[in-house]
Amino acid sequence: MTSTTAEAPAVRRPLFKNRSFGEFLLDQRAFVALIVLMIVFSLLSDHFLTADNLVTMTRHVAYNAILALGVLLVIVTGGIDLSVGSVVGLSGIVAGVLLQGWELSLFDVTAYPAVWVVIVIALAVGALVGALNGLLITRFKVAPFIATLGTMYIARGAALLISNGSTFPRLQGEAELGNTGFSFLGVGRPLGIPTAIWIMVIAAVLVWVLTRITPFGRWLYATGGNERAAELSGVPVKSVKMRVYIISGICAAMAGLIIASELTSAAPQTGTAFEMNAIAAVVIGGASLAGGRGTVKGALIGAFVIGFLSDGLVLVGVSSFWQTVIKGLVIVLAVILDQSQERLKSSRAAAQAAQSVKREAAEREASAATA
Amino acid sequence: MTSTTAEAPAVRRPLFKNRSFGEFLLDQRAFVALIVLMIVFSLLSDHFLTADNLVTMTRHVAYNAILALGVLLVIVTGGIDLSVGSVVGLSGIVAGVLLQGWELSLFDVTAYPAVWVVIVIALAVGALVGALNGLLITRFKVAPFIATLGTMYIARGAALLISNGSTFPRLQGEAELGNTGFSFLGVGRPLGIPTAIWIMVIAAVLVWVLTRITPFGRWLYATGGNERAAELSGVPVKSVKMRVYIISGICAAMAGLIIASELTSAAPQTGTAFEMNAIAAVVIGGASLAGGRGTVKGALIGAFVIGFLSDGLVLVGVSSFWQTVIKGLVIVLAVILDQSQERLKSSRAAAQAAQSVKREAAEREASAATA
Amino acid sequence: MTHAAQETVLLRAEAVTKAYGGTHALRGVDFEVRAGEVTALIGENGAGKSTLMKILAGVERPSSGTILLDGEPVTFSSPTEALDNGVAIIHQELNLCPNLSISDNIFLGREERRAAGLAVDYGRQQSVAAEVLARLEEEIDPDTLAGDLRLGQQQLVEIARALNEEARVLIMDEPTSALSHSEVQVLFKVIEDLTRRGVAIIYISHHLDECLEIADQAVILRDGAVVARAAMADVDMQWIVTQMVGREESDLFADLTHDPGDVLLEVRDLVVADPDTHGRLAVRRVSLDVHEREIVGIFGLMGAGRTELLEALAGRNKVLGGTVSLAGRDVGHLQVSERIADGIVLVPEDRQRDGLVQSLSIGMNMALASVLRFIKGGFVSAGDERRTSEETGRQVRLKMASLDAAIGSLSGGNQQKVVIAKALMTEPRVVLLDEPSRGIDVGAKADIFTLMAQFSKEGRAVLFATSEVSEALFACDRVLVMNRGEIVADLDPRHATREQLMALADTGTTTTED
Amino acid sequence: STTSTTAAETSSAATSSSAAAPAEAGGLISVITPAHSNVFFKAEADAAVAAAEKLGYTAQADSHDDDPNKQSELIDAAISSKAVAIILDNAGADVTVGAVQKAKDAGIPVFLIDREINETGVAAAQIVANNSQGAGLVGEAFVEAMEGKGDFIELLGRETDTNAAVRSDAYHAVIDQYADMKMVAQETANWDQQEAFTKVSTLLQANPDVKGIIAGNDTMALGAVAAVDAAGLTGDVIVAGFDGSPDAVAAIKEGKMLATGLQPAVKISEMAVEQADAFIRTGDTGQEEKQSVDCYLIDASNADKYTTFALED
Ligand SMILES: Nc1ncnc2c1ncn2[C@@H]1O[C@H](COP(=O)(O)OP(=O)(O)OP(=O)(O)O)[C@@H](O)[C@H]1O
Ligand SMILES: Nc1ncnc2c1ncn2[C@@H]1O[C@H](COP(=O)(O)OP(=O)(O)OP(=O)(O)O)[C@@H](O)[C@H]1O
Ligand SMILES: O[C@@H]1[C@H](O)[C@H](O)CO[C@H]1O
Ligand SMILES: [Mg+2]
Ligand SMILES: [Mg+2]
Repeated sequence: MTSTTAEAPAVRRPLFKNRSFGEFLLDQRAFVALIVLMIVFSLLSDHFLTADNLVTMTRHVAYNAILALGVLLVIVTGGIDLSVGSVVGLSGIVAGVLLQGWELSLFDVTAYPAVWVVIVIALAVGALVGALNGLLITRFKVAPFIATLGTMYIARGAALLISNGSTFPRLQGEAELGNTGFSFLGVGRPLGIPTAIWIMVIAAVLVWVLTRITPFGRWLYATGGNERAAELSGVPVKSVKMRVYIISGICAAMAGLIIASELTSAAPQTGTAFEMNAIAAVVIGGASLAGGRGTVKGALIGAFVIGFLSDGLVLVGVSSFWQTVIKGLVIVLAVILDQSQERLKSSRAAAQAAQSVKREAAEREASAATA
Repeated sequence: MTSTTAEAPAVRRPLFKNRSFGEFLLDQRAFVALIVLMIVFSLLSDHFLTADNLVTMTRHVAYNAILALGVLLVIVTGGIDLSVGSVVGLSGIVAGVLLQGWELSLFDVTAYPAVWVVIVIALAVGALVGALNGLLITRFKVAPFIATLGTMYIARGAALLISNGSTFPRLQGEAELGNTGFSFLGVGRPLGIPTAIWIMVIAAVLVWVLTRITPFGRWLYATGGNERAAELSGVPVKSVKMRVYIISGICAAMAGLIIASELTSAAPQTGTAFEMNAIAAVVIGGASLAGGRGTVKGALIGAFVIGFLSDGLVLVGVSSFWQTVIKGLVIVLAVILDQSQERLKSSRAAAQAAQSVKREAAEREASAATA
Repeated sequence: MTHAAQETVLLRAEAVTKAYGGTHALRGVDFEVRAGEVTALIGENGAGKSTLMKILAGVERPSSGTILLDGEPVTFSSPTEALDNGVAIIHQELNLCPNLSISDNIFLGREERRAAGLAVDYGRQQSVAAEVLARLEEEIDPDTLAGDLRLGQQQLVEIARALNEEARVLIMDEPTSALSHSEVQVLFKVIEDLTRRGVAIIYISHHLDECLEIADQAVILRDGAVVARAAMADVDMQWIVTQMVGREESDLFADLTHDPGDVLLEVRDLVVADPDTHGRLAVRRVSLDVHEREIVGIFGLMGAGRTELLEALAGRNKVLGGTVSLAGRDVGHLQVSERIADGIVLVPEDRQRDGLVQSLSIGMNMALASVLRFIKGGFVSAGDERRTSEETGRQVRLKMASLDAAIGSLSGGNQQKVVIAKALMTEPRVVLLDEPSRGIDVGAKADIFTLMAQFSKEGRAVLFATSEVSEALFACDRVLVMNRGEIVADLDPRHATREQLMALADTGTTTTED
Repeated sequence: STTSTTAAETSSAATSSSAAAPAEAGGLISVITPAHSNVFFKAEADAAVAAAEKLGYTAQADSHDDDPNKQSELIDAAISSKAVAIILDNAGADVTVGAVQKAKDAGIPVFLIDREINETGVAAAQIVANNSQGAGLVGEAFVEAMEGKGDFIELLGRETDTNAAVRSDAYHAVIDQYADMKMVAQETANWDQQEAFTKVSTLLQANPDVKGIIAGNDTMALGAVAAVDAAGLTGDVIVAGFDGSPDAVAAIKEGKMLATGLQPAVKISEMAVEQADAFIRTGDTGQEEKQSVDCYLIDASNADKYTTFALED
């Protein structure tokens, strides 16, 4: 710690508005990581940089990105949401049940709700799990990690119970029952681009607006930055938290619907461990788990890094065992880069300041000598 | 903690050393939960409360408890360790490789290390992963959640790579190779009690000693309670953190050895998601994820609650789907109870503080009057 | 500032009590403020000042009693509701979000909106924020992150936020604890301007001279009850102190021997970076000596760099250059723990943040830095530890229920004594104290200065930072004045004056001395 | 077409019209199975890769870890890589249908191994072990060893896998004929050894009179063997499994396990690759879509003749 070097070496900063090129790269590190990834993979596989493959990979990125957007909001407030993976499974199952026909035993009929009703209900279930998280965290003061760990099990169990462990197949619906159209989410291609990508883009724009334009966005960052201060300033901290968990639940449910639609069937175990991917994406994108820091752009880039990495590794034929190792390395490296950037900045500033003192002292001595 | 003042007349605390009965129950809530669990299960199944079954269940608790003890230390310092589940798998695989014969291609021989050497090496591998966590967290300032998420993947990948995905069976060793005895960990019964339980007891005693009567124990709680204050008081915060992650890695490796020995085979995927059980045990036992709070007794009781719960549910024939749901509910409920206790306590502490201020004022007045 | 008396009563508390878990922080307080007047609320630590203010501002709810606004009973269920009714508060503790800009902080919770209320009007927020800052004569870009500001500037942002509310009743709970002398004067100008416009102000400060200067009315709170009230014009410092505690300020400081021995601590050309603000130096080539049996004060304004200097001496801050030696031995390369072992220990400025571990008991906090001294056979000997802790507790006159009680159960002054006891238990040769009297009441203050005097008489040395002129004049053998990271004067307090010290600290000019 | 250097290049070099529809061996065959950490899947993946390379293809093995979504992504990757065929041990009978359809639509034939899907006409072939027949054999051996009476425990595989149900049904079709055979517990252990170990040791407590354990696969059976061992009941409790994994066969030789139903995994993989090759060259497999390969019973009598997932005759 106590370094005693009087002569800190001069720091060179030739480029980019007083920043070294290295610093510029660090600043955009997640983006740079993505570019590096893409260059490496396109060198290793001819199939990587084709339009078709980019669309396919982006489609895979889409639901992780949608999850990550919800988790981003939670993380910005200083929380965490481990339940999203289970909500993915649960929302798919709920959609599956409804599309297969909902037996109302009381009336002895089977209802076949329209697809939009199914979607709304599935999203509402996600919101419900989110609300439960929010309630536990704000009302019962349970730590977010534990509250959402609990609901992770509860939601997964609910999915298994509802489906009795089995899969709901053939979710395309039937024309005579008036419930076709569900596949649109997964396989539709409005304007030639898969629906999932559209949904990701729309979600990103909405969340961007939410964080950057609206008062709610300020409250979000304030809650994560200094909860007490936010509360005393009249920020409705509890309702802010409540809402981020609800939004996170809805995003997860949306991801679940997309997956169920892509697979045209819903399985209760879908989404297991997705929460870790979403959290990793958000953190790779520069968010801090301590709260108060994180952007939509970052979360998206993080989701792309994670998604392109895993697809790229498959494409170039890396064994699944190495894939696991590499994923771990990338997560750690991305975050180390994040840290070094901070440190580089502050050590540069300190060295600069020390220089100026020495200059001053020298000047003073010089003027004393002349006097 | 908040012990009692001799004269604090305003607050009524009739029972249990000045504490209300409700408070007493809350204080021992994890223990009470365990007792309730046992009563319920013994009513539902005749076999639950038999000596044999208690021993069997305790053996199942053992490795989760050993994991939990390591994780407890990490959590007390305000960290978290997601890598323990992977270390369980990795240490088993390392032991498997060594017991099956370690091909030293350089010398063209296969070495069959003695069992104690195997155990030491496997534990060392756990320590190594822990040291890597510690390094990332203290040196590179990566958030514990992310650092250990990264090593979770890396360690799991390493286990898969070493084993090439396959299981190492028949770890009992062979007499002529001088490497028998490994099964002792899993199936031995010194003094009629399974080795795993002995190891748990020894680990608990060691960790108890560590936390309660060594300087390191103080440093641990101080680091988690207020890192800045600890640092200024001369606590070697970085080395404390480094050491807790190493200990956590060793505990996880020990759990991995026990499991491999019980199964007399080592599989690379063993231990998946064990980290969540360990964390849940520690938190159910009253530790705070914010750091500074948590006891060995609590962690053990937490491990018993989780272990007895899942065995008990199997015993009374609850479906695995409901088991998942119930586990989630128990985690959440236990922590909600914990919070109510804290709130009760802190309002009591506030009352005390006010008392002491008043006492001071009274004394001062009294002395002013005599002067 | 004397205004025509008997202005209209704006806000009134009647028989307000507040109980925290069975004990009363306030017991039947009657309190009122009038338009255009400054009412000083004065009392010792824990008297209930902040609690009363929080109730008036809607942060807390009273257990019983009534609040009347313009004669009408009101119940504020949130700070926002109080604000909507024209009651604003500057809290005792800083409450900023470090990750938001100054203007975001100023408007937090009450954002300027456009687009049908859906969007924040950032442009307008910035220009308004700039205006408010200008009123406070503080030229900072409203886009700066609050976390990049020094303490005093952060406090100014708090003040700006309250000013921006255009409130009719403005509560200021210790608004100047981090402000420099000139900043305080600016604030007073703003206050006068506000009172002229009919705003009622409640002013709380442990700096009684400030209260005397600015307030029209004085209300003294003791032990949760109002014990006296008077027009400020009719009373003096003496009266106030007597009402608060029943003794006089001059009793505060112990006698000093002024008999220094050999040099114990020697610092040469120390340069320290500012840990919070990139590219700034907190300490610029500071050299100083502290002798045995000597108490040296470092007087300066907030932001002068005293904290960084002391922390660097304790081994915490990164040093960019210079040497530190203890009794001739170079300690510049040592870690905090090694320096403690060698005999240098720091009592930090912010006891909540840097001094205490809330989750540990009083006893464990006291022994934290010295636990290695109580080792027998590898384990901590609880008996030795307890004995030493109890003895040190008596030495610092710590008032506690038991060593096992929670830190949170102590009053502020006693918490400070725990931090000092922790330092003393390491048996230091040099003890560094950073603003040891901040935010504690007169009684505890006197105890602490007595303790410092005793300590130095034992042949050891004390170096302490202070922002209070009277402490610089009466509590030390020698006073160093620090300004913008440099030591600008080394004075004998017996021959120094208040004005001289203030001038040196404020401008750094050394014309009067040397 | 691919960057790898194998016989594929040699053979594709033989023809000049690479644009011509599938006619020539060569190109990438993608092999997708559940996690390789189960020897069974590892063996079938290895066998498929070996067979494909032998026929002049490049081959790549990936694992979907029983995650239908990951499976779907891997199929997308195969499409992106312009694979000529996919050999798939799937992640669920229903959830897989869409993914297989997707590959088919992209012009890539999918050859299912080990597990069926609930749809015909989508996959080019579905080659599975005759689970029902094999489990029947195991069930018979189990009943015989139990002498037609006594308490037993059944361990079920993952609920989302059709094989779990098929095997369980076949076990019961045999066992339920014996009125004195009493199933005292039926638990799922998700094909997992550790889970089976814990559950069996608990269930043995609740049911001290258990004489036999019948498991849906060998990993679970081996967990049960370890639990029986730990309870000191080796020799008293009969354990039967399914798969014919090497570890299980070793346990049979040691007398710790009664029997297992050998799924000829290697053979099934080879058949799948051969049919893929035929399909690529001729546009037809020359076989029915659904094919089932008979299983063998392995017990102490023939354990010596066992080689990895195959039986020498
Ligand atoms: N949230 C709380 N919970 C419990 N007790 C409290 C709480 N807040 C204040 N108290 C108690 O109420 C009494 C009055 O505290 P208050 O903060 O109002 O004092 P104060 O006069 O502002 O002191 P200071 O000058 O130190 O700011 C103290 O005894 C304090 O311990
Ligand atoms: N007006 C100013 N312009 C530039 N830098 C300043 C100014 N005022 C203070 N600083 C810098 O602020 C930093 C120190 O702030 P800090 O509040 O920590 O000092 P301090 O003397 O310890 O104050 P405190 O009285 O709170 O202990 C130093 O780098 C100092 O040079
Ligand atoms: O057939 C396979 C094997 O039995 C394996 O052990 C589990 O999955 C089944 O589908
Ligand atoms: Mg106060
Ligand atoms: Mg300071």
